[in-house]
Amino acid sequence: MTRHVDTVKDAETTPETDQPYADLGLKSDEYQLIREHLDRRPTSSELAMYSVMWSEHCSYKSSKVHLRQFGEKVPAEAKDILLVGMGENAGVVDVGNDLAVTFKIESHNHPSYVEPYQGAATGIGGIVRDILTMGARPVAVMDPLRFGPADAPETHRVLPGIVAGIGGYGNCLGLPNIGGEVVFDPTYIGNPLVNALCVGVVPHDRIQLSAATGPGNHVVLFGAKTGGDGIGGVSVLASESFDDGDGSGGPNKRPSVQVGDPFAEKVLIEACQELFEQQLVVGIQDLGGAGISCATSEMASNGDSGMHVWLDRVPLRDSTLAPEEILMSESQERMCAVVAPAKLDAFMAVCRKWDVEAVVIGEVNDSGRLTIEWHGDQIVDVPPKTVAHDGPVYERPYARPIWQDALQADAPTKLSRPSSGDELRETLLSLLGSPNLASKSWVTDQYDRYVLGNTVLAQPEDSGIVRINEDGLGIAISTDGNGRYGKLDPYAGAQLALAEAYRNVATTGAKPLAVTNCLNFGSPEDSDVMWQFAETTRGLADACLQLGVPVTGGNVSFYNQTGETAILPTPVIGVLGVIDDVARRTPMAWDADGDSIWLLGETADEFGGSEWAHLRGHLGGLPPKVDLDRERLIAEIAVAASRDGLLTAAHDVSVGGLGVSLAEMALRSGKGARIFLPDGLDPFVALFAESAGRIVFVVPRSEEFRFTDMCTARGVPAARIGVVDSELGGLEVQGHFIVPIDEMRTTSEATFPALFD
Amino acid sequence: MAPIDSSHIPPIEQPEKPVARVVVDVMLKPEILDPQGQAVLGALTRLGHSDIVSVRQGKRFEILVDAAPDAAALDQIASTLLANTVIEDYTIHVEEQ
Amino acid sequence: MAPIDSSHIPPIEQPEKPVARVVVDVMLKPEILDPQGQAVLGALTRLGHSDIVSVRQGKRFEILVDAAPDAAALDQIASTLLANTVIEDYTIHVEEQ
Amino acid sequence: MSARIGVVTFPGSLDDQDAARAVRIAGAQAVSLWHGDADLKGVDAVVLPGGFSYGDYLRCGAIARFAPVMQNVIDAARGGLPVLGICNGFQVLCESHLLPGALIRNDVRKFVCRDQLLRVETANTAWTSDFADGQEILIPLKNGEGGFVADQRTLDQLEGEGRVVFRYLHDNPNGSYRDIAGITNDRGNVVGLMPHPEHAVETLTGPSLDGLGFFSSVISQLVDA
Ligand SMILES: Nc1ncnc2c1ncn2[C@@H]1O[C@H](COP(=O)(O)OP(=O)(O)O)[C@@H](O)[C@H]1O
Ligand SMILES: [Mg+2]
Repeated sequence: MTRHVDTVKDAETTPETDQPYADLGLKSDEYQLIREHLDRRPTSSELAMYSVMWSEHCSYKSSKVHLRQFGEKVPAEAKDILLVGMGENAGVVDVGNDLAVTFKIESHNHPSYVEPYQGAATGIGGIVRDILTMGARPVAVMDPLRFGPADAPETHRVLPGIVAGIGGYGNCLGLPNIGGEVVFDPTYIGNPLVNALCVGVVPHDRIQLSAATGPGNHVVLFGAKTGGDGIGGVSVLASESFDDGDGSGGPNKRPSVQVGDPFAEKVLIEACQELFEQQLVVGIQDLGGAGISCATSEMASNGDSGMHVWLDRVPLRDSTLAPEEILMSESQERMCAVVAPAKLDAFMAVCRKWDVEAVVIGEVNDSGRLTIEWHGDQIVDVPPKTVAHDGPVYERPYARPIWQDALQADAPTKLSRPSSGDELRETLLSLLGSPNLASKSWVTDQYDRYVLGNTVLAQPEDSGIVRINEDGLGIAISTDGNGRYGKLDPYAGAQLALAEAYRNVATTGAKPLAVTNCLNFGSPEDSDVMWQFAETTRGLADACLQLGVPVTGGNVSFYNQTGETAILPTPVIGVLGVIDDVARRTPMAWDADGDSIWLLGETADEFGGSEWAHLRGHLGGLPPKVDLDRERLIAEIAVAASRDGLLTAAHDVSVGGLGVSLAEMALRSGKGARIFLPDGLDPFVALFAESAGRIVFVVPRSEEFRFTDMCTARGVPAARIGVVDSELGGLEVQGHFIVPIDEMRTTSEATFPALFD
Repeated sequence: MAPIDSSHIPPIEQPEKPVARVVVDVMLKPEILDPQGQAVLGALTRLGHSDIVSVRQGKRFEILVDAAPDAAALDQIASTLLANTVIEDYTIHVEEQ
Repeated sequence: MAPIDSSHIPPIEQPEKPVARVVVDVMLKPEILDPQGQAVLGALTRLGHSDIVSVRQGKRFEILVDAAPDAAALDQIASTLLANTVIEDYTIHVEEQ
Repeated sequence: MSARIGVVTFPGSLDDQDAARAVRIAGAQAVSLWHGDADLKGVDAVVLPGGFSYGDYLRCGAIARFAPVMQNVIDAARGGLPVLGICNGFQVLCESHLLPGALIRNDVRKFVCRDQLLRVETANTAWTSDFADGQEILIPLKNGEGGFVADQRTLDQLEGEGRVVFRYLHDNPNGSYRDIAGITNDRGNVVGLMPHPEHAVETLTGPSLDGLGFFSSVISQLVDA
């Protein structure tokens, strides 16, 4: 079997050769653009690089024009806290004490559909490397997930594997899982969402960037060997250059699934920590999508330099790989670093200590070009910026869907509402047992939340909190995203998602600082979907500006649909907060008898997109009203009251309404409470409406004056709605019903085991 | 002595003589990364077994059947339950008893 | 072209044809409960395969050796590393290539 | 001078820093020991921490057993050095034959992380002397392969010699025979258990302070000795 490699010389001498650009997903004008950049036809290796780097996933060609808003509508607060902004692997936020925090969410939706366990596992692996790349030590992960109906066979095929994969990889890395989401909706049935968040901590002076600078510096590839993982369509190229008579080996056998090796990643993390500590790298980049193509072109482009790579030096797991495939391979657990010659020996010594394979594959130069050779032949010679940053940009057409008005007009007013005490009680129990609200411990008990010994709050608390230094400095993170609200009004839906994550962080006593996001949508070539996307980004950017929390980075996942049906527009928003002393975090469980229960904010008759309507198969109307000024004020109260020691517990009110929030507090604490609903409000609305901008606070009697003063000063309505009473053994809604804690617990905890065991 | 929870004591199996023993071997496809095999190879190398060039780790199922085994049914079991054919290959051997 | 420190360049892997393929099968001893085998059996029973009376799950190692395999060395590898003889039995098959 | 307690780090160890923190909180000095370094640095006791040594591929603890540091740990343990194996450390102790039996995949076939109630069956070991016989303690449990198994004779012998140190209460999380959560060797200096005492040493991060008793036990024995 002989293999002819398409060289730069070949490309110059055979300009007319037909190239399978369409099979690689490139449009003919994109192919023409490549020819213009190069002033000749691309070699097959160059074509491979451009095709993946210009894919939607890597180039953001459909979303870029909308994402720009995050860089334009920047809140004033950003300049005080953002050490590294959007555009790097992950944003870096100053949290004081010479420490910074970096966090990001990424999607691994499609791989997790194909092979749930490995898809989800490698999703965790990928986001952890993004955080590692910034010079940080990863300290926690979270996993926002979306599935089809809980009782659908398809959900049973994917959910257990996805959960096991997230646990299998994250647990083995020794990263506590401190939160996430499990949401069910029919639109996700053929397209589950697996989003993964990682957060890391880095001292200011150790922040790393992914720029290749310093001519003469080495380019080192380290970590796992390169195999034929995830090279998909690029095999077309490789097969064209094969004299592939016997059909054995070669591209047709390339795996479509990437298998993760968490142990390899764990030692990579430890090795990188030592490299950073000893200051042995000039620049560093993880290998994720588009593998070596991405890492080399981005680093050279970021460093405004040139780079030469000897591709045949890449350690291979499969010796039959063609150069195009090596360039594209998405094999996991690999990193690429730029290292000064004087530090190379020390670099290699660290890698040897951790048994991490490391090889010099290239050198930085000042040619301004990325050149790659393969056994002496030049196969790539490109300006790196044209690959990494100057891809095509599309203004995809978008328009408000014709069905949007009808959807908004179809408010859930015709559904019959419970009114008697028994009916209200049954409604509460049915919500507590519904898959979206039931106890998620079947899932979260598969995740290690203790490892590293710094987890102060984890699920089911409003946000996860980890301690990040010996003085008790901590960070809080929450993710949220209600696709049903997004469908009813994507602008408001994005703002509600942000508001909820922001509120959750504040509820635990942390000051919200910064935002990351993962935007999960259907096809950008559908003008309805594109409108949802445009509205979402506009809503999110406006809300971030108003709440004073900058977007630090994120990820876009398009083409999430089952056949022609797009998923609900699902922005998953992560908010990071800081708390100066984790000992004052506010938990959700109330404790002392006699403490007062207060509700801040206002409740309106808002059921559009609610869980109650969802359980009746209804989606229509408008989502809850957004009031960002109110959100800001109640967050201020949550943080200030925690700082002043006025609170024993707090919990935000969102999906399922006040009734569900109170039940969750009772379940968490094991103690009951007596609740008195305000006069003049329909008890059903009081208990189950999903109005935003509300938090339940639990305040000792002795602190009530100070607490109410705080609310009055900010003009936030506050109502005393109950008192903790362990004698009751349950939640009593005075004048309506009482429900024992045991009954609520059985209902809440039975759902997942009944579905998935 | 502490009370013993007998549910954790394995039952003494008294099977009737089964008709056939079926062995299903499941191995990762050759192109799929095998971190377990790699780990074993690493350990063997550290222990000085330098002549071992590759190790792959898979699963072995021993199944006892008390009716004449049905090849099609076995293949279906192997391909849908025992092996994940996205990443694994399998082979089936039947030994009549 | 840049000077190359050859110590950092990987050897081009030219796998010589290995001399032998060794298969080691490892199964839990019969008296040890096998939760994975039980789970498979349970699933098969639910799927209606009532003629399957027992399933046990073990491990299979496929090892390539590029020297004549040494029976004593292989036995040592199997008994100390591949199997935990406190709970597992093993068998070794050598296939010369 | 305070006691010096070594904590071994294998590649893939995860709870080594936590074990070291627990040692410090209990008032001893934590000394880190590296798997590739045979030297025990003259420590007074050793903790083999939780994690996934070498990825826990093959069998948990099977590869770590051959690490250079382990030969000295094994010899010293046979000579009476107090050794505590937590989770993966327990698995390493069984694989090394310092403790009988083995740990297999949980009968529920899932990783289980939860707060677990245990009964301390004997205070007569180096790591439990500060507890009372029969005392109930609450500490985190988190493992995928925590099912303790051994043949009937071994189990009877462990029971008969009072070497079952911890038993799961209420709900056996992993199918361990006879609800066994931890055991000791015949001298009582080597103890292994699946749950994690090092995660129950601070109110802020653990469900109780019950884990401190493990470390205070060994420290008071070292002081008395
Ligand atoms: N929804 C988004 N909002 C803000 N920034 C985004 C978004 N999506 C992507 N980005 C930013 O674009 C850059 C490239 O994203 P991505 O390709 O996901 O990074 P990586 O190459 O590290 O995987 C990153 O800085 C990322 O944070
Ligand atoms: Mg990246």
